Amino acid sequence: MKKNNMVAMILAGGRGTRLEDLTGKIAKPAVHYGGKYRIIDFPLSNCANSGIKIVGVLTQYESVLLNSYVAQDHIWGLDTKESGVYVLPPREKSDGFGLYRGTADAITQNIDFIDSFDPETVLILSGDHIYKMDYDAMYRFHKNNRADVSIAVLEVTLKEASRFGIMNTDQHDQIVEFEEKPKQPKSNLASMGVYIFNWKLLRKTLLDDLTLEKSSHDFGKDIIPALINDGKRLFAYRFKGYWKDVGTIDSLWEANMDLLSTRNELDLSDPSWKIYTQDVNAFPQIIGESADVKNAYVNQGCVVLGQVHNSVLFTNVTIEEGAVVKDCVIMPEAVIRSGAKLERVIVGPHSEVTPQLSKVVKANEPIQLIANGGEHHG
Amino acid sequence: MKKNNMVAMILAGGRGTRLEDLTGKIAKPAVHYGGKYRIIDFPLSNCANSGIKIVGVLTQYESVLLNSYVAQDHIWGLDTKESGVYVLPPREKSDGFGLYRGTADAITQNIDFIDSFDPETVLILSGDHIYKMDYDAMYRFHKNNRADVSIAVLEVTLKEASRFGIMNTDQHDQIVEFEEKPKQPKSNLASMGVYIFNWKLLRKTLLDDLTLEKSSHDFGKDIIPALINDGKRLFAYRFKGYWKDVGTIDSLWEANMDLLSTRNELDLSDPSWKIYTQDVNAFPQIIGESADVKNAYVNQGCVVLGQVHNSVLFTNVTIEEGAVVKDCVIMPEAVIRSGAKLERVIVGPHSEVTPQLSKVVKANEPIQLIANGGEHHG
Amino acid sequence: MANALGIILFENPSVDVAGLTAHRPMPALSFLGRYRLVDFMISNFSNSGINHIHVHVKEKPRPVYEHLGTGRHYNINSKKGKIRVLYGEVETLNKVYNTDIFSMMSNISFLEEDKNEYVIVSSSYMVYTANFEDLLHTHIGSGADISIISHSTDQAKDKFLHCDTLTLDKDKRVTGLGLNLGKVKTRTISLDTYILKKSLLLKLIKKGYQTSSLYWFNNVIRDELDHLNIRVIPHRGHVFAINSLQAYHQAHMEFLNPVLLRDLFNSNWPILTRTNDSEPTTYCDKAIVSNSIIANGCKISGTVINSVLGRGVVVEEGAVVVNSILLHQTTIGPGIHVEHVVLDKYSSIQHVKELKGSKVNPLYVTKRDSI
Amino acid sequence: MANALGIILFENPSVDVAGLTAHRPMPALSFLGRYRLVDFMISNFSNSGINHIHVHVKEKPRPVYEHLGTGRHYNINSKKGKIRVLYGEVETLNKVYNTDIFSMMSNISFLEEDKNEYVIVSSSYMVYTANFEDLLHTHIGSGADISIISHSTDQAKDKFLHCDTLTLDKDKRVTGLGLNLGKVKTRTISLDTYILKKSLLLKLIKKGYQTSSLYWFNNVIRDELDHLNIRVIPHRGHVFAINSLQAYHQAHMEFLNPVLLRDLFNSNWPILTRTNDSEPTTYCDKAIVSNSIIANGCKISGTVINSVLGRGVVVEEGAVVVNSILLHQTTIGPGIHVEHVVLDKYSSIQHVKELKGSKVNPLYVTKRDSI
Repeated sequence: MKKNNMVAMILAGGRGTRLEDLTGKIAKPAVHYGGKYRIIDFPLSNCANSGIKIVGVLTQYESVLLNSYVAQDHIWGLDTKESGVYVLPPREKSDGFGLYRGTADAITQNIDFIDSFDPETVLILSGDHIYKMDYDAMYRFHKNNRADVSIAVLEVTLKEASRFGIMNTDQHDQIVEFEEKPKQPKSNLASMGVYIFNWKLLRKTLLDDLTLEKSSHDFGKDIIPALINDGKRLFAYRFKGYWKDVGTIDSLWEANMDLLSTRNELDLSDPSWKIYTQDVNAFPQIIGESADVKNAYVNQGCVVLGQVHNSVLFTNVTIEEGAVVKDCVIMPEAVIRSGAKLERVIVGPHSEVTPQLSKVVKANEPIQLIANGGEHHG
Repeated sequence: MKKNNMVAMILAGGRGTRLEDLTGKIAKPAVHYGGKYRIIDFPLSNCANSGIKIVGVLTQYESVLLNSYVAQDHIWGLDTKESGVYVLPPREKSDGFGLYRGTADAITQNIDFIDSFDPETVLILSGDHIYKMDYDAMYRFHKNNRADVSIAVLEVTLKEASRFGIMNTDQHDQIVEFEEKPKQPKSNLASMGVYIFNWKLLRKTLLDDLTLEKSSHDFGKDIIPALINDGKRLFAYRFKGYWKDVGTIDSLWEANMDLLSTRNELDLSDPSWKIYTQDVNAFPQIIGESADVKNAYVNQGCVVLGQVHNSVLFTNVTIEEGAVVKDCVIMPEAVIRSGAKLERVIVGPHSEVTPQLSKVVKANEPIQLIANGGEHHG
Repeated sequence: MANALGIILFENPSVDVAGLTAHRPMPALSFLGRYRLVDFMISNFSNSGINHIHVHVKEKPRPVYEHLGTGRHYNINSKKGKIRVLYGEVETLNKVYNTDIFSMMSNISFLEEDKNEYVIVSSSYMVYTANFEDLLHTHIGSGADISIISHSTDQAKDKFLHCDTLTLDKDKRVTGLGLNLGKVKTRTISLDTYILKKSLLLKLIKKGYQTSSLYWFNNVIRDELDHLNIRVIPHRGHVFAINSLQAYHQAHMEFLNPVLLRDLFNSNWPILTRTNDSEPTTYCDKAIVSNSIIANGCKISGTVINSVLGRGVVVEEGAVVVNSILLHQTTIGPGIHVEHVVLDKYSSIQHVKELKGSKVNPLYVTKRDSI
Repeated sequence: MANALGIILFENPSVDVAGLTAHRPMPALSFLGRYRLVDFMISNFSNSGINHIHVHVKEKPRPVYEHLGTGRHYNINSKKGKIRVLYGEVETLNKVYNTDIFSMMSNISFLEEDKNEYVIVSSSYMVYTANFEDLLHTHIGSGADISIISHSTDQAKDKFLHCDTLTLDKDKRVTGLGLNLGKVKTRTISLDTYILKKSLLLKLIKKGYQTSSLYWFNNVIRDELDHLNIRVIPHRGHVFAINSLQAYHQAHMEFLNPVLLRDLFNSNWPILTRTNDSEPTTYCDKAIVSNSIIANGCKISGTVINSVLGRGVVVEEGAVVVNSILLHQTTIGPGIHVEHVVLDKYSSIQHVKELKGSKVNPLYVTKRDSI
């Protein structure tokens, strides 16, 4: 088999319990975002746009929908002869069924998979971050530094830094220390959970880690510190641009609202770095005579007959005449009935909001969720 | 979502332990057959050729290779907007990890999957049988009989009948009794494990069966008898043509040898019912000056410089000058070195046969296996 | 699965949507913001279980090839089925000889090799939805040699101009084939869609080709009215014949009727098309949009009324767009007013302050134009 | 990933592979049983990380469109990359005006919109393997304006006839561009492959188009020899110029050399093509096959020596095939002897007992012929 430069492995096993009912039936990376996308479209489109051919997706919890979604590798053009998106749930072994016990363990359990492509480097990604990034540029950085490991970092404020894994670096951005959520951060370079490893080294490190009883088998907690201790060459790759972790209802709402901002940093309109997603049957959006649509981000298939201000409407949403939607995120196939009034609410997919379910959330209160529909295949 | 007539579910969880080292690393439906195919190409190609759009593949044991193979739905043209091959391994549930406890249980655990397509009928198939069959013709038979269940049957000899599940039918081919491996068979209609069920009825029957403590959750043993007892309309659909279950090394060898027979009933050359399989990189086959190839079935990528009689050579096999291969099945990427002599042997994928490994098996002895290579992705 | 091959012929020379069809063949013509005309007929075929389709292209085949691709987005299984674009196997000495009969004749081996018993011969400029599996059953049941799908209208003075009209006897047998010159209100219009056996089509093509090298398929049909049992199957539902710029504009304006839209965009009968991976559309703070159909990827800061916008259209602040069709990637600059205008792809209005056509004569702005 | 657009131009009129190129454009010509000529250059591009490719087609584009498809089988990511078949956007008054310069000129917007800094301009009739990522680095390092990939041969009397020859000064700068008329043994042959900046290509196209409407790209290059720094990059390895029936036959015969085969079919440099889902080939009891290259789906009951068989070829009992090329779906009837023959697709030899050409004049049997 021809040598692939870099195999990407996406950790997509998060339960996302803080996303409440939105993830009752689906895994977090499959959550809808931005009018037409799912979160995992971002790392997958980044891979496609960066020229990566092989992507493994490590899934875990209740993931039929996620598994079958990412298996449609043609969405990201990853269905060529020698490319593919491979779904890798935990496997039945001769000693029974395993679960992934940590981010590193998920890779360890798939060493055979990675080996079969004989890659020089492996790219580790997370399935639930929203950002656009050229992994090929990071790969060139990795090669130019003759690095063993490169870790993408984001410059955060020192205040925020205590929420992240922080890289302390020398003047060449070589990493000298890693601190997980430090109380007194010495640097503002936060790990984005995006790593390039030389595969031979990672493979050995993972197998060593497997034997350590006290290890939590986690990249941040175990693997990275071990490699720093071993004197390996780890470099921080500074990422500039929009990056968002959408772990809560509030941050999911915020990330959607960011698209309405005049300084929309994510810029999904750039034709040279498109984000690809499933092509759902939908007619063009229809804005009726009675509609009032302002400061909104609206996807195809929507029928808007009511008022929509400062909101994001996903595929095939219906806003009936007389409905009022303000500061809301309305997910696919939802129907807002005539007379319903919503403010600062996320409406889940396939939900129906009658006037009785109207909900107006005050500016200083947490965003609320209405979810009375289900998720569907296809 | 648009109504699909029929969703196909392929039971592909067999361990195939009787296939020895051939299945050490792969599931039985992924075993190679016929020079270029894998066994599961047959039900999948039949589905594509019968106009079926949604196929679920129920996998279980060590199935990364099988999972990633069938997920390449473009192989069978099943990658259109509204079609797909969905890999369905057992899932983590809130009450921990499940395994499929029987053929029926595998379907029961995926009721939500089938429901999401809202099908009228469900087609149940096995992943390890070699045959060409038009499931659309069987569907029309099912509709014309206003059947609740249709079961494809093969006419076997009464002697063979005791090895099969046997359908006893009336003059209209309505099934009046089902007997699993009867000692005194009353009929020669053997079940092929191919069923069409009206989904509403099957759904209810599966859920009822789930509550029965003594049930083995098996179609043949539990579901079919229960439906007959309930007075439902079950019909036997008579299949004519080649059909083979390749559960053992001997039957796998035989099935390959059948392709060399002058009355090759399977006929893989019919352009109107092609069997589709992965397109592996290979040049055309090269037959050298010293070669002697007779009565052979040879796939692209082979380089034959030695003697090959009455044998099947798979993709990218090399037969060196001076090697002698007779009555053999040589799987992909294997190399038969100069001076090696093989007779009545199956050589596993990526194996290397040196003269020291020569093996000549007598006509009345069981076929032997040489497998010292491994299976690869892609 | 219907046992029929679907054929989409190219339109005869009377069909001319001004500059729009100078830049691309009819099947690739943009429609309703996100579709191309051919999507409607191919969706009809695909939804009817027809997965072998021939699309004949008169000239400039590239956009048709690129739009149709493997047929994946039309639910055509690329292993079992095939959308074949047929173009220019044999060159004509003069364009006038490039008739639909000639095109079928020079690609006759693809027709002969097809395994289906029936063919449905259609055209991409006739926009309607129809279940051809049902129509095929009706055809077979009727005993006719050829069925023509027809549409009765009492607006023949304004619509379906230059379309073929049918004269019928009491038994719905076709006795005459004429042309709608807009003089009579009530007409039975031919939808240029014929159902017949493939073997009969092969005979008719060869006969027509021998009769005259200027013959079109409807000429052949007219010659056979006395010899064959040719009947109509009336079509229920909306039909649009996109055979002029006015008809193109008029069809878009009619689509702005929500009832009609609901009829046509029925979730059991999807109109399938190729995706462009455009982002959703952005409505800015000052946007005023009413009674309009909008594709993805637009940025609207101005006013849009009774209009249809293609992908990636930009309407800047203070601009006013009324009764217009803006094809994809067009821009209306700040403060500019356009009315009854059809803007071809990539064109940009930045300098003229006002641009107005009329209902009868919509104004066409050519591809990549900047005014 | 190489920062270059790959362009495959069509061949100039001196290239003529007898009947084979009358039935199909050069890129779609069958080669070595299972390939088409264009597979080699597209594999070169794809394996070099080039995923934007323009293929210009002179006539009959259908087989090229169908063979290239979405580019999936060439490992081209269809979302990020694109193989674009460029054909007939603007019609020529006369075929003689349809030069490669004209074709690029009439598709100039696709070239202008491309984001790559460099272009690699090539042709499909030159068969060789090359890593264009490396060649591009060499080009950039050399400081040349244009690099021409060249091949030195001492068999110029027999091979590369009518190909462009290059005269070089001591520094490998190209000082002259001629034609190989087979009079001199040792020659530096141009592989019709040029590496340059896209901005320069755009200038040259426009300049050439203005200079003469009969200009081809190599005419433009010749005019610039004094003005631009045009150098060669020598190519190591085998090269076949498929510009006549004799050259086509000769190249196949040379491929029967196992050493050459191993060189070309290197697993690190796959030659990619579209699969046809054919079954493996069946060798019957009486088959005698030696020194031959055989595609899938054949049924061989007779004798095949020093020959190349395409997909689905049938050689019946007692038939003898020597030094021949049988394209796909051809049949050699029982007892028939063919030698130095090139059989086009679907043809069948059933009645003549013997059919012989020679090495210099191989016999060509046309598509679908039955003799």
